[in-house]
Amino acid sequence: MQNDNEVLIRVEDLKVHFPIYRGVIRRQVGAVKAVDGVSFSVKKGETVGLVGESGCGKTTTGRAIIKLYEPTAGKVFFKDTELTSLNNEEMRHMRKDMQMIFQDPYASLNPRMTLRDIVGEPLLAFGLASGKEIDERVAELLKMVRLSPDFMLRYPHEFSGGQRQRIGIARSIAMNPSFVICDEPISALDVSIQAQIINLFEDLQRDLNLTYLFIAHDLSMVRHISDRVAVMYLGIIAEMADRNEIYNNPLHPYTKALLSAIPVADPVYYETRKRIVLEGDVPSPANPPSGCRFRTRCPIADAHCAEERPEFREITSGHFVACFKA
Amino acid sequence: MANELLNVQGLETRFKTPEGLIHAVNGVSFHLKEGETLGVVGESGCGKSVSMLSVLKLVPMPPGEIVAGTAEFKGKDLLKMTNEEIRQVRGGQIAMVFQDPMTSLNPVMTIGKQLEEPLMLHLGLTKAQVRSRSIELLEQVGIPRAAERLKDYPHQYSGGMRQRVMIAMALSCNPQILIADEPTTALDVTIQAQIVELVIKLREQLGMAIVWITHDLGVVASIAHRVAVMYGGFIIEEANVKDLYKSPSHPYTIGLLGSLPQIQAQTRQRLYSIDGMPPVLYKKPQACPFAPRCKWVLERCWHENPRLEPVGEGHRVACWADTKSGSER
Amino acid sequence: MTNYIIRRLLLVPVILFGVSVIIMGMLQLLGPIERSALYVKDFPKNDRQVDGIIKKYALDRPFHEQYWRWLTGVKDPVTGHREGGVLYGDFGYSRSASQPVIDIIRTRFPNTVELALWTVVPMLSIGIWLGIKAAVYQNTWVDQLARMFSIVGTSFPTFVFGLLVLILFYAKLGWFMPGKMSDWANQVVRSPQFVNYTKLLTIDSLLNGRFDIFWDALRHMILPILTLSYINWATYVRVMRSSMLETLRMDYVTTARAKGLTEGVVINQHARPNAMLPIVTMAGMSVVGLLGGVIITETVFNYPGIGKATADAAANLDVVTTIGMAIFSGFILIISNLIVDVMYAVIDPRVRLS
Amino acid sequence: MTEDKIIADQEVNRESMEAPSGDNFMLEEAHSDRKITRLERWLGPENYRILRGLVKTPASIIGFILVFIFLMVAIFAPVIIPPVGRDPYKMPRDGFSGEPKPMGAEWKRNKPEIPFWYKAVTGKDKWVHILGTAQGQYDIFYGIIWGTRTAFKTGFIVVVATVLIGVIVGSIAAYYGGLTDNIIMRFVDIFMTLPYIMMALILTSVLTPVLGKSILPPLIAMISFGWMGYARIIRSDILSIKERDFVLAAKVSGVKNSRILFKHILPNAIFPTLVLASLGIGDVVLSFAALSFLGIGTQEGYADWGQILSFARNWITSLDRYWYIVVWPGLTLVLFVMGWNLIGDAMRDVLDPRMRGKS
Repeated sequence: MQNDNEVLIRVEDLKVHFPIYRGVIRRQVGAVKAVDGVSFSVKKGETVGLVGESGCGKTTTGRAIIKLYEPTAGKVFFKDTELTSLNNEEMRHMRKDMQMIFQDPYASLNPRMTLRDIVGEPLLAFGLASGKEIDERVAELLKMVRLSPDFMLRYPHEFSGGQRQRIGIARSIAMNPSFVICDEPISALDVSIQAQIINLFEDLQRDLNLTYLFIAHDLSMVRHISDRVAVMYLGIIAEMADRNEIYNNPLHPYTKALLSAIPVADPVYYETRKRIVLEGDVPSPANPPSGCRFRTRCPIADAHCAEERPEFREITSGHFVACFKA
Repeated sequence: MANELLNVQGLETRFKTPEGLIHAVNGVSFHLKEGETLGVVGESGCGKSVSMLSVLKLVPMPPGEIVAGTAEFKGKDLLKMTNEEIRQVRGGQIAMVFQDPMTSLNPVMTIGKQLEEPLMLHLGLTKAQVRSRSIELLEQVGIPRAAERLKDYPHQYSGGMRQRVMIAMALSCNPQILIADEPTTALDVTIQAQIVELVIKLREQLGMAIVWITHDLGVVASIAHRVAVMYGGFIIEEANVKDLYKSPSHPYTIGLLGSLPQIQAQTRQRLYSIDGMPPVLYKKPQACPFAPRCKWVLERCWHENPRLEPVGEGHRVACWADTKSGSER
Repeated sequence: MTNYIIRRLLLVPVILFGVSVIIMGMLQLLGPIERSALYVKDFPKNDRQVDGIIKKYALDRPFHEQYWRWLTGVKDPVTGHREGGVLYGDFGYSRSASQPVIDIIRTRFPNTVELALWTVVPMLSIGIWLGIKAAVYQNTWVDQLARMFSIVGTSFPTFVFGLLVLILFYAKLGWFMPGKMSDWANQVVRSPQFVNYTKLLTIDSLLNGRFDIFWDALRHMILPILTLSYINWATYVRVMRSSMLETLRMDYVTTARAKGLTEGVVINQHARPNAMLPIVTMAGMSVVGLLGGVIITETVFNYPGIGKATADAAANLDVVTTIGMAIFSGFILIISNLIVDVMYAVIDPRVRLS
Repeated sequence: MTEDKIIADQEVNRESMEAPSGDNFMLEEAHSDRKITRLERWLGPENYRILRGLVKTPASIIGFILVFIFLMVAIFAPVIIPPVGRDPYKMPRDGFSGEPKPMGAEWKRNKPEIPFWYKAVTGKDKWVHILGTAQGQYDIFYGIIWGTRTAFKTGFIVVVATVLIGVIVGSIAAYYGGLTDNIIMRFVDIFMTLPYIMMALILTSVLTPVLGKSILPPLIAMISFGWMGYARIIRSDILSIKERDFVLAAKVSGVKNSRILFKHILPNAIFPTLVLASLGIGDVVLSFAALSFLGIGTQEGYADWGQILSFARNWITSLDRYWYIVVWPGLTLVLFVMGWNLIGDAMRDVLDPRMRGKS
């Protein structure tokens, strides 16, 4: 699949700002710059991991791509279509081909609908099947996510978190999409269930030739599943590279700190590891620092970092970094 | 053993819910030595938090109920103590830090006021002493401008800062045991690293024993001396941290470790996964609770619940099967 | 917080405007001729008079003109004398009470305030206390009793309760009586020796050193106070109980217990201040409840407050008076809501410091 | 220790695990051990929990029994005491004297027919005023029995109308959001600022000259000032449901907006409102009785509980003798309202947010 270099999704300078209203007459006084200039592309058949801590804008990026949030600026190309200029009905049709899996398996299924209705809903929405056909397709989809078709007439609350996430996955692949955004799909699950779901993702990718944008905060899982990884910090991408490259040769100080903070399930590892512990907290996206976003916590920042915003540039082939020192 | 601080035997706790009785803890036994850090690992609902809350009788009763067991702290059974006696222990000799720093501090009380409560209660300090000690504590956990920040309310602190305050509060009376109930779960990775680092530093300074409850095998590896793995309300394996990660012997522990991706691996390997799901304990398990998910399962596993048996130096496992050979032990 | 208070203050005229528009809007259901009768002291005798009134108050004009005249009144071109004009304190003339509406408010409002003040204090303290006890001793007999009391209380219509206590304490036992004061006391109060400091009889009588009058006033007020209180007790017990139960489940309460604090400190210093927050919000609502309550209570006990005036006016279809009362109580409510909001901000640092 | 060594160690561990590695077996068992009934399937977990919570507590069962008894009385009113004259809601009067007649006094004029149960229960051949008469010789027993119908009628009409208005207004505000929402909700705020009873009183007194003295003016007044609460609840429920992931998921699935509203949002948002509203009947009846008690609304002699009670206002000094004018209709009203409140209290417990997600 690496040979196929066709770009499926291209995001160009995407910005999503949420206005803040304050004061006596509820004037807009500013904006939460949740996503503030993000560019990347996803090739057909690959998995791109998007990692970052809470509030870094990774979920917002995912939702803006599929237009659950209206982007403030920037462009998103899916195949040859520019998405931000589409109207609702046009976008609705695009969703046959691009799908999303949500974080919370308890909240993402309508409690009043049966599995058949939930999984079959996309088919119904596009008028592609009816009656018996839906039943057959739903049974097939349930088997694909390793759930028994006998569950078809049951309701979501009869299932555990892992099973519900499978239901959500079945729904997302119902229309045979080529692109699926996985928004922290395993972070609400127990450790022993996470591996099941990750394996399922891999199986489905192989069988259905899917392309994933895999959003998560768990770096080790992201590395495991992704071909390329983008690290987000405070609304921007700090670094993006091939999975091994970014882990073996991190260039951005934030990536380095993040990597050293990963808890590794090996006590021996800690005897030798030198940790980089970052000081302080992530600043508020409503009032981000000038220049480089990371400079307030960066161990190597200098005056220049406060003045100018570092460009997101390609250092070596396919390895992008937004840092002056790299 | 002379330096044994806490010795819990046969602890059982259950909850009444509208759906029926939940058997959260079904006979948990462990001990804790002075200055030692015990990691308690398990998935949600395995009973790890409830066991520790039970030890301090902090389980809400009702609906909770401690049915059986003893918890000897320096020779005295905590579970048999009167409310007044155990109150003296809480916060003074055994302190706790909770999972969610956002909800664990009283929103309408200043940080200073919340910090000074245990100081006045357990140490009986004067106003001036309390204040200087509070500032000292906040500085110790790395909160800048500590004197000013005493006047602030919790919502003016970030999540990581609040967890530092919680730790400061817990350590204020120099407890012998610190029970940390998933203290980093609600935090981001970089903040989690800060907190873990802080606790390791304070542990060296103060020498208290720690019980660190978590579902994250990585965090435990970085901080614990000894690890107990829980499943279905039981401890199913217990060992020195290096032994546990090097030669896990219970199928569940093996599965858990195998389901984590290897950070060093340069090529993608398929993850090992445990099938099925953790049990919901409406009935007290009479057989091995892991049997339905176990790949080594034997006939015996379906009828009899294995007890923790030693398999090596300080390494105990509750399993009928020998995972090395696949046959019965 | 200053910003917050300013915002709330700026809302006051907006709400007052809305309230007055709604009330005036209801009048549009009547025809101009019927409405013309509402504006004057004496019922118009002939068509010319009626026409004159309609012209004067623009009653046949669009709503906004009528509304404006109603707000500002009409200046007589010859004498320069202003007639009407709510903004100038002229709420019209009450036919049912044979005096200007503003005078009814002036003379009767202190009586209602006195009643309300005597009600609020025991109502709040007992309700909150009982609610906390019920929550702390959840599912014990204390809790069951408090819940039963709260359900029975909320189910008892004010007037049924009032009539029942009248049967018992007045008609049967003769301990307490309806009205405001006995005739002999009325004579004393009207005499020049008696100084009205606050217009609140219970307080004035004490200030004048007349304990007999104080006792008389109390005997008249106890039944209405009881009637007004019990239904609010019931509500407060319920709200306080559920709020306290919720608070007791919070993580910070467990933290407080884990610190080794005594149960008393945990409940009184950690749980209660948080559990009180919804009660403060409710206090604003119970002012609404009280105003509704006094209409019925004062009627049952024949107590001369604005509630009884409103009820009498409504029964006589005296719309001018009822509207005057509505505008006035709308004003009271807006002010009390404002106070409640500010109080909330003071108690909750999350609001205060944002 | 080098990295290579660590990896080697882990590979050693891996070898000891000879069991098949990580394929997903088909999951044949659902999570829940409980038997899940068809009713639960149909209602969904949340609503089922509400329903179950309702019938479980003894208090709510007493409530249901009380309401059921009143319902039976309303349905069988003509059997219990046959109507007199053309309008059954007009209480028959036994003369025009002001003084109330005591309980058990003989009924002389305008008697109803004797129903089958009468002789067996009372042992008498002729009608007596079982519960006495009010001022103006209105029979209290007749008023209470037929007043039950009035109660259900007023309660039902007002609740249906207010819920309808509330749901429409609330949904519009929630659906359009922004400025529309802001304007509508400020309007609701203003309506809510006004004391309900007082506004109902005023509107009734404005409407009475237009529509005449009947049941209509108080009904309209109560509807006009009673819908705001429902509008608020449904709006906030819709808004919270709208943000739930399953609504976003439906949107991502390409579901059309109208279907999202009617299939995903409304069914999940409306149930609490409907249940709470149906329990509002008690409050409506109470307010209606209060208006009647204050002497506005229905014409004199209309069979409603508040009106019978209002007669007592003229006999306050001799209530020790005429206690039955207060006690019987008062008790009826209290029991009726309490029936609904008992159900409502249980309902509030189950609907309480802190109870949510506990099952």
